[in-house]
Amino acid sequence: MPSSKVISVKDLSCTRGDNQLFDAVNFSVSGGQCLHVTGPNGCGKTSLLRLVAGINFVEHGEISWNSSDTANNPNFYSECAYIAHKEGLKNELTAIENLRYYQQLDSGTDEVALDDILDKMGILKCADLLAQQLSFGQRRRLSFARLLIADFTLWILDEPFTGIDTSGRNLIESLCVEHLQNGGLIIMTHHQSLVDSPLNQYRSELKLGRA
Amino acid sequence: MFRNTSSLIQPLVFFIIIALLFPFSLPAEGELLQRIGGGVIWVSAVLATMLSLESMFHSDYQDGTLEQMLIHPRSLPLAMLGKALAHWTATGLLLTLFSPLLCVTFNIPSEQIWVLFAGPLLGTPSLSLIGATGAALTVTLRRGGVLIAIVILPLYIPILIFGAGMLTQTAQGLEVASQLYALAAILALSITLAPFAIAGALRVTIN
Amino acid sequence: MSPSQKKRFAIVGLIIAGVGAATFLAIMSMQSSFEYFKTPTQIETEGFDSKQTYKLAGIVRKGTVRRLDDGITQRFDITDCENDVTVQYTGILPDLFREGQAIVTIGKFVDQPMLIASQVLAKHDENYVPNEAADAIMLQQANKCDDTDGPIKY
Amino acid sequence: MQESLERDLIDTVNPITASWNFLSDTYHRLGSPREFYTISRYTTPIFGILFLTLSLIGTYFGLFVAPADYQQGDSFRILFVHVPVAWMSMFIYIVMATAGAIGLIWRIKMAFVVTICSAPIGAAFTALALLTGSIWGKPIWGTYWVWDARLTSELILLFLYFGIMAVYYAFEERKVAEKATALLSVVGVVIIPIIHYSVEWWSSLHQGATVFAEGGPKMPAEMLLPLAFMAVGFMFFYGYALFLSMQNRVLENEHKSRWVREMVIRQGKNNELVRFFLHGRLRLRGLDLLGFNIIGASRICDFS
Repeated sequence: MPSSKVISVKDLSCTRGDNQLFDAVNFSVSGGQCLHVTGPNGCGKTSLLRLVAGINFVEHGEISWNSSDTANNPNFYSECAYIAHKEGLKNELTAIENLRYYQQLDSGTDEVALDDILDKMGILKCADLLAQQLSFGQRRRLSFARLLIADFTLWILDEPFTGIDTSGRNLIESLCVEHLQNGGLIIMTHHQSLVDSPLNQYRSELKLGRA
Repeated sequence: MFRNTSSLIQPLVFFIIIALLFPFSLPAEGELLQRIGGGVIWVSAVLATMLSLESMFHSDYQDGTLEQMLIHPRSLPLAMLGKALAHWTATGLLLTLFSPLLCVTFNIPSEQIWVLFAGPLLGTPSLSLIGATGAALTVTLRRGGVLIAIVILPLYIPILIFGAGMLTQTAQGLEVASQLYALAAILALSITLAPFAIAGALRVTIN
Repeated sequence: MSPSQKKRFAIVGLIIAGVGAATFLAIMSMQSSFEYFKTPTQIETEGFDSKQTYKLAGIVRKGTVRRLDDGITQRFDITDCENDVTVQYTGILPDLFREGQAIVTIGKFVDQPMLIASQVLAKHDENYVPNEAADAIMLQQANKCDDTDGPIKY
Repeated sequence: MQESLERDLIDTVNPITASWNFLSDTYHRLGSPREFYTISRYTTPIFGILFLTLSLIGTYFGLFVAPADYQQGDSFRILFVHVPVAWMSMFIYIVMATAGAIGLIWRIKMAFVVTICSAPIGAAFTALALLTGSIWGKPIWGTYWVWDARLTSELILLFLYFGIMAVYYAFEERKVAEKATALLSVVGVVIIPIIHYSVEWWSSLHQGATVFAEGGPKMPAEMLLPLAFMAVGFMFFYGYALFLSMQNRVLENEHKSRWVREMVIRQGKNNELVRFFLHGRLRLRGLDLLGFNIIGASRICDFS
């Protein structure tokens, strides 16, 4: 994975109704870096992530991926993965079917890889359970499994450690470290300090909201 | 979608029940039923389609798969075309297959049954495509059902007019080619433009 | 050509093709014109079903309008210049009703070749002419069918 | 020296360049809510006066000068209201959809405001066209209403206007509401050619085109003239009503922005602005069928 990838945000602002959530946000993240977005509730952390991921519409400011605009840019979309509270899992499909669905969208079918990924995430034993039968933590693990089905360079993670046990958290942290060491990029929100986390050495912090 | 069989059967059952309410509630004159039969079947088809529209994007929106579709490099309009056609298979196609059966209850002569087959076959895909635009516009709203109806029904009226008009025409022994062409024109237009409208609506409302 | 340009071309091409197809079908639809009305000739050749409601269009034939004894029922012939059908109507006729006027009647044939109309509608054309200049036109219109060659179409 | 002066003179006098510059300048200034507000405060009363003058002249000529029609007699005179109103119902829709498309493509805020403020006015014109049409239809055709192509498609247009207004009010987030409304108005534009050509495509009780007919208007000049006056007059009425409604909307949308606050502070002493708000609202109530500005009222009262 080449480490030359860089995402940069210039003068980005976001308003909800009549409230300006944030104004003139500037940052740049390149390969091997993790941007930790912090701030009080309602300061626009999730909105920022959704803007960067391309779900929400950019009203003011610029977001560029390797110096070309991210809007309607298939190169960006194929390298960016977004994981949030809404897991993107279909309740009436089994765990492995959910994962296979995303794999087919991106590349092709590779059953062995699917099993490997589920194993890595520690949920191979529930591969054939319906997603609605999984526990909350298992669903989180399943949604993170999606990060591994294709070579996504930029991971956008909204509160990745919510509702997940310690071993799960350690697992995700080690996945993130591995990703960063391979030259990947991460933009994440987390309401707690990450000073003790193995992610700390890759981390830079962006504080949103008025102090 | 097809894992959930109730979503498949509900519109069909609704369609048949609505259509059968008319013979129950009207005087049992064969002639009257025969005259209104075509209109009743079309109105029921439109209502049944609309009933199923609200749930079209709802679960995708709730569980987050819709967001994932928005940021997927694959063409969103194409995906939406697929989505609308899947919706049509589950509603419109089934209704089309069943509508000739309803002819019996409305005493519609059997030589006119093909009209009740060809009309819905050309008309119901447009219902799904146009309806999907309305469903996409209202997907984030908590009570979008009524709004879908207000938004979509004006656009459904031409289809209804041509579809039901075909039956009146055949009953009077007139040509129906004109209506068939009109339905086909609407279908061609909605199949080309609706996917873009649906994709645009989703991008606008999911925010 | 870059892939994204290619894609854009494909999309524009598809849209043009789709809209073109729709236009073609719409034109086909117009050409096989909608028949909302029947003409007296159709009644003459196809006969009538006394249970059916008919929408019949034609021109009021000159000199056929007569009032029956009850004072409000009127009888007149409508024609498409080839065949005539007698119409009987009870009620107030629209202002525009006169000899030579194009009208639409809705009603049933009750066991005789006379349409018992429940509604008489006058069709106004797109021409507006001041009163004083209209005499010649009125005359011409009232004599319609006396000097027209073929059947008129709606 | 002489030459360059001449050239300058030519440059400034060249009407095409000058008018183009004026247009593009106006366009860009109107694209900003503040500039629009300032400019439209001057133009709106002019529109209102032009509307009154033209429609009064049109009414006078239509009722007293134009000759009676040879077929319809005096009842044809409702044409001078019905026809311009029907034109406006479609014209406003086209403006609305065009503005919606401009807003979606070039992300111009004011374009959305045009779309949203046009909807109730267009709906009112459509309803009026249907009403005057059926009043006219009774004596002439012999019926208030027939389900023929022209009448049905005009009715669909009315429902479409209602749908567009309903969509706007359904969303809480204004930006989403604006875009959704614009999108629906663009989608609905397919109805316009259907309405216009309905009388040619399908045999219909409604007459064909008189003014925009092939081979020129099928109407004498003394009837055409009042019609033209009325049509242009209604156009100005649309401009008048649209700008009034847009001013209110701009103030509501921008009530947190600096220029509105400064304006309030500047004019707040004698409470003139607050009174203007209330007057503007009262005047608009008649037009805004669904109570466009109720939320705005409470917000604006916070200032005083």
